[in-house]
Amino acid sequence: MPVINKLNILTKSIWVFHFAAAACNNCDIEILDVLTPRFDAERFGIKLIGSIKHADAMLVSGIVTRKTAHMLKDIYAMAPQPLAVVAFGSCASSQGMFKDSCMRTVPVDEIIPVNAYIPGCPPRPEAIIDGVVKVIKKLRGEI
Amino acid sequence: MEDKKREMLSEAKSAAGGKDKIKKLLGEKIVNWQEKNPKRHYIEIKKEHLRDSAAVLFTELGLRFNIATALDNIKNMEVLYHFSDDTTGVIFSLRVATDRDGGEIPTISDIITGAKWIEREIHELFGITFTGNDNLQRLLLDPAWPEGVYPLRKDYEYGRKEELSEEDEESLRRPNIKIDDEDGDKQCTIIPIGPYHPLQEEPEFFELKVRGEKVVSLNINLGYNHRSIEKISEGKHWDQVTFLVERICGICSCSHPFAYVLAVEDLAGIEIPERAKYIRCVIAELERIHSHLLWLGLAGHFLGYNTVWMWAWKYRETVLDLCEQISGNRNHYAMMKAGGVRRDILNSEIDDMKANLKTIVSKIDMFKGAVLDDPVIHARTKNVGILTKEDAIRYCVTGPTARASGIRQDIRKIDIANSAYGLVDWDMIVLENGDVFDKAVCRVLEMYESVKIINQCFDRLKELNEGNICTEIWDLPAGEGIGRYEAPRGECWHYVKSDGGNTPIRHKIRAPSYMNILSNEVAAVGGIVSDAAITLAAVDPCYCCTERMQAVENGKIKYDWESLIKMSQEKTMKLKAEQK
Amino acid sequence: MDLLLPIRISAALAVIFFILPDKRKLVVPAALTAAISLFIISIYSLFFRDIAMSSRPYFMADNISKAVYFLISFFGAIMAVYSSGFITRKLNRYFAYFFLTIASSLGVVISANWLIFTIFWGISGTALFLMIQLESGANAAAKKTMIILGGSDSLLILGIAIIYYATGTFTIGTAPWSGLAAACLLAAALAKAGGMPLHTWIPGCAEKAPLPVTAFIPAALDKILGIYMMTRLFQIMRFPPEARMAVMIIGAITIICAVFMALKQHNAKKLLAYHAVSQVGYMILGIASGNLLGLIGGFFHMVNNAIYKSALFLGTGQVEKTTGTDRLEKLGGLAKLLPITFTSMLIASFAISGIPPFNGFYSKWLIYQGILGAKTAKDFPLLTMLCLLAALFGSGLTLASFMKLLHAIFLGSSSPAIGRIAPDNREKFSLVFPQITLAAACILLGLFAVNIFIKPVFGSGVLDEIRGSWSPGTASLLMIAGIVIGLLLYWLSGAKTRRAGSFIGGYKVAPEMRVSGVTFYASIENIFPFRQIFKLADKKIFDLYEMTKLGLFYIIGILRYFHTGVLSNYLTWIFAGGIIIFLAL
Amino acid sequence: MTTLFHYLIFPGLLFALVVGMIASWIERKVTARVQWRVGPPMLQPLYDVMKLFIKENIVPEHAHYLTFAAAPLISFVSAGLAATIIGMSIFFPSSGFQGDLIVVAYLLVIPALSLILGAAASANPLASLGASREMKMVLSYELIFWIALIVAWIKTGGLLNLSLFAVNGAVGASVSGAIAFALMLITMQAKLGRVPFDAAEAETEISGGTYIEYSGPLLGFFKMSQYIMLVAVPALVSIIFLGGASIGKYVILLVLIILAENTNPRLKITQCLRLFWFFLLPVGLIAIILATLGY
Repeated sequence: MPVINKLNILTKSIWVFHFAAAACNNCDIEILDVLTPRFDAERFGIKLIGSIKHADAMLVSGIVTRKTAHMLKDIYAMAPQPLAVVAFGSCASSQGMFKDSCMRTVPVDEIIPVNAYIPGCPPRPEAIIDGVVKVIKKLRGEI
Repeated sequence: MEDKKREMLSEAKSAAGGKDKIKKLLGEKIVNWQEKNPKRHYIEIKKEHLRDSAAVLFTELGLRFNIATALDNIKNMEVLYHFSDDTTGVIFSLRVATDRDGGEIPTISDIITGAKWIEREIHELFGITFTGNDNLQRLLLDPAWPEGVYPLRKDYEYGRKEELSEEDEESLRRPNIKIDDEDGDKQCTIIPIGPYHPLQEEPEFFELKVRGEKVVSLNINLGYNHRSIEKISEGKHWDQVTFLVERICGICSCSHPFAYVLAVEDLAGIEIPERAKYIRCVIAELERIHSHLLWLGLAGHFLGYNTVWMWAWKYRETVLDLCEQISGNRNHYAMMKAGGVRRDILNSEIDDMKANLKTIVSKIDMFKGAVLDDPVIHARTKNVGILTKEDAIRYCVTGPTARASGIRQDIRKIDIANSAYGLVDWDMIVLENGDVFDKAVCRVLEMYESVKIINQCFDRLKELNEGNICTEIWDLPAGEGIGRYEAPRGECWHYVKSDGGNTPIRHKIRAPSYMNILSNEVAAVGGIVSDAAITLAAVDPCYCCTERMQAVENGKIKYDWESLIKMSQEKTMKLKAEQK
Repeated sequence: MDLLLPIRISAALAVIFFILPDKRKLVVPAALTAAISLFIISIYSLFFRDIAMSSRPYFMADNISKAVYFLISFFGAIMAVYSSGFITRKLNRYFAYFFLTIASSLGVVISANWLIFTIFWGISGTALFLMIQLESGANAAAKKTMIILGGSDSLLILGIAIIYYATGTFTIGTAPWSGLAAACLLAAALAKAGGMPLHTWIPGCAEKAPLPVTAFIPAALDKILGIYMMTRLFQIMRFPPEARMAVMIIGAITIICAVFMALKQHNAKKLLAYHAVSQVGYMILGIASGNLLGLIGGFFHMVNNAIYKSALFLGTGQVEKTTGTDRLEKLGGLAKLLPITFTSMLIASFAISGIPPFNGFYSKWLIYQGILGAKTAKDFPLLTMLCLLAALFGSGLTLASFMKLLHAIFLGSSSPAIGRIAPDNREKFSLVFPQITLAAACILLGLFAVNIFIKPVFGSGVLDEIRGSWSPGTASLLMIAGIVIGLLLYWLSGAKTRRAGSFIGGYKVAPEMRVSGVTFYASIENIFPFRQIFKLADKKIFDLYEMTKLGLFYIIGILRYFHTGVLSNYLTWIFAGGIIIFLAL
Repeated sequence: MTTLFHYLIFPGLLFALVVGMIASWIERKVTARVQWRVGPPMLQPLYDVMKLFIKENIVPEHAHYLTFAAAPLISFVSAGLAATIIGMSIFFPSSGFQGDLIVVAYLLVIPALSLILGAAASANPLASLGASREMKMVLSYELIFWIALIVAWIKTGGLLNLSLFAVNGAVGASVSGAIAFALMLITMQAKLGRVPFDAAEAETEISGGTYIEYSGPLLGFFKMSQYIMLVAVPALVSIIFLGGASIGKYVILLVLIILAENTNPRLKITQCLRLFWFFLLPVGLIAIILATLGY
């Protein structure tokens, strides 16, 4: 019998695993940028971690290709629940300019369920923080 | 100005000298010599003579192998082997033809180690076999890709997708690795680094074969990022391609368009206005500073020195602000345009920007002092991951990776058409040892040069009137063009071929990392796993560059930028609605 | 019925088994019955009879003797059970030598006379030789064992002769200090126990001899005998500080060198054998320190070592029986297949590494205190402290090599070869029961060291030496309470458990990515001085036996040079010799 | 019952955990300030642990379940026991027993040990590599740890009782004591697995190494034992070398740890071995010699 709303704690400490499917690097760099002094996401308890087993949120950037689709599935399967999946950037949200690539490019939500989309090419750090805040609100049931 | 002209003249002369030498050495083998302009030569030879000719150019004359470009001419296949003279900036391209189906060309990868990957790549994308190369495994495509389907051939329709069955996908789950028991290396183990690993922001798979912790050999697997940009590009209008190549790589989002527009201008043979030249250099050098700071920070992060990471990225923000001030975006600046630049810089803002730039210099000073004199950093990086000069030449590496190994090579010094590098004063940074430390030093010192260049450009810009920033190109003739630019990581290479239509019919892109990453095969071996990790990072690898997308769209634009955003918004709304 | 009875019985058993035909169905039950009854008789005669041995002048039984006596009988029973499940060939001969060993060992510990002591001592060595030889291909190892032990026996006799010369009696009792005698007797004890530099027969023996033999004799009995003798020696002679210091240094060197050799072994049995050597160093340090705590610690460590080392060997035997190999690189991930073996080896590994609250920790804890209060601490403070450092650091190195062993055999990803093991090769009762017993002993002795060992053997008076004591029982209870709280927390959190793949970066783990334990410490081995030293050690430069052999062959080679076989040459030599003798006279 | 209270509440598990969380927050906050950032809120370590306890627990397919699951718990309770003994000697000096110093020193090895076993049991090659590194790390610093202790013993005439050190005065005040104290500081950094001695965890080389497979509550237990260690180890050092522990001394040691952490890159495991065995060992031996000579 949970005394407190479990998910409430989750919003105070979010460890993020970064999955770059096939990205152009800019999303990835902006994700790192959010951690650095100007934006300092650690204020909100956000931390970037190296193993999916520690993750509370998975940021997927870039377009999913033939070679990365199965890994996305596997890594998602081995992540501890509850896990928030965020499709990051235009490619991950829709297919961006790679819709007709022969590498069977698909957006993230066709592979795994996605909780939030952050559009932009790349999304600005402010947009990232805004997105994360909205995810938090959603988890708390405020949206 | 007089000096510059004389210099250019003497350069042209020595270029002519190189030309004569090649003519003499190749002699009978030359079928046809096409001189597009004094800096671009296309030499047609028979494929039987390829190995001899490559040996002459590479071994005897000491030219650097850039890349090979395969062309599907429908009636036959052609492969261009590009060689660059790094003292004069002249490019000699050997043109070899072969049959379309079952075409075979002798390998040159035993003469030029740096050609290993491109032969594998052409084999899988075009179906040309390189006789004598015993490793023609797939490089970019996955093992489950159907046999005999070559995505870059003209008969592969735009928009066609190869579906992946469940069994095929299952077969991809196990990495394709093995240890040769014949070596008697029962004690060896494969330590996987990647594809998803905190060391790299992008998926990449390094198999480190280790004994204990010592790295015995290294195998690099590519292709996770392969999005087929070269194909997509063949379907886009010349102007749209600029935006496409910008999205090859976020960090080189100025270098790729820069090289691309240079290629188009080379094809068209035009000169751009002087003001545009300076603006190009300003944005490109700003990108270099931000890229080097980014690398410095990440290198610190990889070494476990997070303070360096945080500090470097803090100061990088200032550079990004400048970029935003000039282009309106932190990355993906969209400044380049064939014929000039897209946006002007306001002369009134220049002083302000110069003041901001000045603050960066003092920060670089701090890094130079604090980081490069740290004994623990010395212990971690000196004599680690050494790439000797011989190996650097063998692997044809470029950029800081080459310059740290003692090779004098910088495209900004030799291929200066349509950019301002010939008009300003700066130095090339060359170091000797080729270890991780020298690569770091090289990057730190280059930032000073970049600041120097930007400041001079700003000064000249102030003397010029605003407005004249672009020469409009109305028609592109049929032909070929090569453009290259010294990206922060090294030489960024674009080749375009036109049939006079609205789209390129072939667009070959080679990013610097393509050559640099391969050199890890030698540099990362011999140390322990920790050494290998920092060595892998030291070439400043950029996989999204390495595994370009291919893109052709049969002349039709399917999406423009705004519609993409709109689409993703619509999709989000739709999903939201579905969820409710 | 007194303490001599079990000796007589087991000697008789030895003869009987020698005559019995080699039929498994006959020998195994007989041996089991015999060994267990022998154990019961021993206990009966130890605890339930008045065992004042005053009527027998040549024998004695003080508390130390009795403790050792009990231990030997205990091991006899345990090992008989294990051997019955392990040994397949020449069972009758095996058990004949087995009981001979028990008889002689029991004899050693209760003899009060140097002559009888020597006879039993010699018999035990010979029995070992015979047992090793049972295995085909172990001849060289057996010979080496025989030569080292036999050679040291001659030193023993020399030492006894000196004592007899000084005291005029063969009775084991107080003797005046004699450096030579002490050295000779110590050498004999060291050779038996396996102290450096006379340890080299143990690794060879462990590699080649049948496993229960190694587990029983070099790992347990010979340690017990050697250290027992050493304890007696330090009781009967008043060692000057210099001599104590020298012995302690031998102990310290033994600890460090042997454990370094163990670190790099690729063979489970050899690794254990080097630890068998290394642990002797602790006992030597404790006993030689001259401090009562040290003495208790050293003696207790001997008991503990016999228990956990046998447990480790028996576990390795189980692994070998199951997989057919003892090469570490071929093993891995066996924990699921051999859960009991894994658990007992885990406990024994913790015990040998001195992890509280297991028994090894308690004895080491006593030894450290003993060294700190050693009699040499005043005269040689620096050397004493370095000995302490060796002991402390050796403990860390021991832990390291056992982590390697556990990882290589039981943990990590499983080796491809291991999937194909027939189910009847899994854990059998006869192999598992001894392991469980020994592991349980590790825990019990660790938790109740004071009650079941120190008080009965050394009397409750010694505890006054210690002001307040480490109570492993309480500590364990607390830790269990902590674990209960932890589990409660876990349960309250309502976390679900799910099995999923390993994360190595997206792909599935391939068999090629197996990190075997073999190269665990390759980066230590490759550091500058170690690499060179290990290389020399591989060439057996530090092996006294091999070096002597080499020197001997060299001298023989020179002699052979003269020994040409030509008659006239010999005549010339004889003639020349005659002249020299003549001149000398 | 009192013993149980001491172990579970004060100064054992709960108390050490709370202090450890505060220390961890200070660590992260100071780190952030050094890096021009704001840093996490004060309750962040608590949130982290609570969060981990509501997460799912993932056990790798080929892992040995029992070892994998038991390791974090053992780590937690033994770190707690060490903290209890140390805390008792601070708050209830009369309760100590002879030789508790050695007991504590050995108990403090167990968290590292269970980490190694847990990592080895997870059947992950990167974790195995991490386990091997962790073990080498233990080997490296244990040697110097014991040397520093031996110097302290020589200076105090073989004191084995933690509570007596406070009476005896600061060991670190003499020449040899100061050297030993300096060695102990380095050892402390390594024992806590902080940069530059975090090769076993090395997030950017082997993705978290020893911790890579742990998730949810099990990782939570490891986190908690880390917090406890962050209290226990500096407190022990303070008792032995600074003549007793106090908040001021503890904070000084903590700040030293944080500063060292933020001004150094990670050392390679071979460099750690060389540093401890070939540079610090001679220094330590000199300290021992000086101590026996009475300096």
